[in-house]
Amino acid sequence: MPNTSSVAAENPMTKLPGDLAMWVIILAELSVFAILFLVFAVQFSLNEELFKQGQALLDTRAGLIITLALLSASYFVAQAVAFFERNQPKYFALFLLAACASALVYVVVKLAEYNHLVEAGFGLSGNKFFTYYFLITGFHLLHVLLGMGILIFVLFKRRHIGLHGLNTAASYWHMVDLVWLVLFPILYLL
Amino acid sequence: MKFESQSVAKPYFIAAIGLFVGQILFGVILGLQYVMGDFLFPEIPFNVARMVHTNLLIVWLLFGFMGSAYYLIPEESETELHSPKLALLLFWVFLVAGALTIVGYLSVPYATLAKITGNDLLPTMGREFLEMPTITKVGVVIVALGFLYNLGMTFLKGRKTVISSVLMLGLIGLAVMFLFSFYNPENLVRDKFYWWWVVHLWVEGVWELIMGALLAFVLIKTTGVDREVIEKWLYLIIAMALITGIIGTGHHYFWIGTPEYWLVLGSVFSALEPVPFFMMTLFAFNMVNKRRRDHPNKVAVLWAMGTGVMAFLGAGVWGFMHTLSPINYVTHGTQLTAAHGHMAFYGAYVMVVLCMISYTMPLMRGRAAANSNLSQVVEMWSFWLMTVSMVFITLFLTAAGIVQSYLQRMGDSPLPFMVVQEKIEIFYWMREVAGLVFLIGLVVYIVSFFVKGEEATV
Amino acid sequence: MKVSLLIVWVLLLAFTLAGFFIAEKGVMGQRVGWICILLLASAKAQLLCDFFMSLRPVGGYWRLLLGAYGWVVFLLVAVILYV
Amino acid sequence: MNEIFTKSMARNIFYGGSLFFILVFLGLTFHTEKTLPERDHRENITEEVVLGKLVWEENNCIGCHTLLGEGAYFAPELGNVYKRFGNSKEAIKGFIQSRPKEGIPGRRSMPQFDLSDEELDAIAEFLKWTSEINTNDWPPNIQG
Repeated sequence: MPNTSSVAAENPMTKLPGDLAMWVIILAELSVFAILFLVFAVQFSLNEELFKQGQALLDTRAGLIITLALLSASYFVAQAVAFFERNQPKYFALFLLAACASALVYVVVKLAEYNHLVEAGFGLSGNKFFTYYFLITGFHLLHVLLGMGILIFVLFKRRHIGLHGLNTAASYWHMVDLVWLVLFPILYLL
Repeated sequence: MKFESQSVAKPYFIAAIGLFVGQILFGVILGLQYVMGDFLFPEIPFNVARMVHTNLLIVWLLFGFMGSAYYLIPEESETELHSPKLALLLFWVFLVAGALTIVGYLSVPYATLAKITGNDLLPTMGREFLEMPTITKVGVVIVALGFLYNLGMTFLKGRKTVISSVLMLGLIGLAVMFLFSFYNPENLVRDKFYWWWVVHLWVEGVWELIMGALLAFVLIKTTGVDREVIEKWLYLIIAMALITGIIGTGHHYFWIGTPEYWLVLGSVFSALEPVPFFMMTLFAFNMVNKRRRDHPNKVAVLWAMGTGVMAFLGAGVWGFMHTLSPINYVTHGTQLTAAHGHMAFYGAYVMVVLCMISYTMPLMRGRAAANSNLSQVVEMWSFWLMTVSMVFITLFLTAAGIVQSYLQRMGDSPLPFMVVQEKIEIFYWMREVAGLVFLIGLVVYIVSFFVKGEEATV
Repeated sequence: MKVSLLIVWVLLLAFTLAGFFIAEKGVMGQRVGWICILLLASAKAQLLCDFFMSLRPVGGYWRLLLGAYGWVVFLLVAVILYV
Repeated sequence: MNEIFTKSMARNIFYGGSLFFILVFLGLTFHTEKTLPERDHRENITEEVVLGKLVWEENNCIGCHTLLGEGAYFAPELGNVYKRFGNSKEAIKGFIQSRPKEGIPGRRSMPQFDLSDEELDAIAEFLKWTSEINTNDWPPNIQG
């Protein structure tokens, strides 16, 4: 990026929002998901029939709702950070709660989807497509839950952790959201 | 040495080196049995020699960890050890128990040993690496409890640093995971499942905490780099170790009867297990580059950098080589596993313990900072002899493993195991030669302790 | 409230819906929709670093790294699936 | 440097990340335990199989052989030996019984363990049960 300010050009790391330690973790997490997606893609091309059948059974509307919910959650988090910077704690709290509520929509929809599939007789073992489906989405769901935990932690400890900590938490949340945006087309739409 | 009680580490280190010699002698015997099948048969059959080889490794590393901890915790806590007497008592208990066990292995058939020690009451024997009689296992637990109590009291009354906290956490984890060695279900699949909780979660889990803490300690002491910086690295390294390593256990759950999803989980997470080891390499080199002073104990710094590199090669690269399930399908249980095991153990754990010994021994023997230049040069020779020969052992076993996988597992007409073994004999001979060089390196290492001279200065 | 963030959000939602309907309803073929969503993800990866992180330009290295990283993965997936 | 990479953050990631993955691992363990009965055929674990496992352990067979790929690499894989010996327990027993006490000159040889008939039956039964575990199609072929 040639048009960055000269300060950033001198030392790019100083402009990184949040803690560098978190960015190392974000890269690691993205790598895990990237490998999972690659494995999924390889298996897809090896068992095309089976995977297409499995995919047909997924509810794409649920995937859409989740996508919208997560994008909104990210927006709320970003807005909350902005409010924090401008010293408006009330709005900050409100938007962080809104982010959690959006995330909760995801959790509810996902669990309903799981419930539906389990009732239809699919699980972690058995059908290969659903093994991957449950592994990847389940792993992502756990990340969302962890992300919600972090957001709530930040909400209660906002005075203690400050902008630096808040940016760190926000970076993690955006990573979780980003993963879903890749996951959604690969698993549902394709 | 800041505190008198730290010197309790000395007998631990001496015992560790003694047992190390035993381990390597049996390693050489094993290597010879690979090419001369009847060597020492039936007096010391292969299985007995191997048991001695692997169990000695574990026991001497434990001695090394304990000695390191007895040295490190008081220094970090800035207080005397809670009870040096208890530490000495436990030393003798552990040494005698260990020696008796080895004598038991060598003097009576294993089945007899099982009968004598009452294995029928609580069968825990006869599983790889956990062959010791149940009563020895109980002894290990008692020693570990006393050891943790002693260190815990020291830790609690003194200054709490990140390094000492991480070391304590690693040691507690080590003791806790060992408890699973008492759990031996009648169902082989479940037996194997929980057996890995000891083996994998040791060497690819909590031991990495110990290794990280010891390495960080030596680096702080020898480079003078800001503690704050080193501690951040340490946290990040062990975070990566556990994040990848815990689910990484799954790479042992491919073919033992556990569900298919472990093929994916084990592959993905264990593929990332090299990351913490790579960070350790970066860590060691970075800190040495940023050093604020030149420490006269150059050989300790050499060991520290060596362990960073070799751990990454052995555990990281050689582990990654056969950790993906489609590859592991053909390489599982071949000489490739042996290759990985040798270099990983040497690079990660042997070298870090030798690094601690190298740093602390001169201090415990009354020097201000380091041994004489000549002694250090001799020790550096041993470093290169052992390290290079280990690289060659690994390369020869890797070649053997690849050929074995190909002949026995691939192709249209796979050959029987014993036929393949004859075809790869040449690699075993070369490995044996490399093993002898390693033994020479070890002898040189011991000689270095007896080389006198003026203490080295920067 | 930062209006710029609001705009970005609305655009992302609209883009998602558009991509979804293109893919689902077969308006322009599945792959086009799919690529729309992947583009979205890539945009998001970049946004992760600047827009969403308070519109503050981030150092070139990290942005480049993350963007390139995302693209390499997407390309690999696409190559494996369609070649 | 201090501002962009803090020690407390690294510590939080260590504790948080470890706890997270420990919980995931425990969850997976629970699920594995639930699905294992379909794969290990535990209904076939008779008294004899249990005794066989004990005989296996008390003679330290793992010190030379691999079993499902784990163990020493000095002697053949035994997870599928029942099948390799033509689905015959007698062949397994016969092999164990016929090992020469003093070994074979110049070659590797299995020791003579002097097992009783009961123990021989048990170990054969144990190896038969082992060969029936669903191991995701491992080993790749009959040679193990």
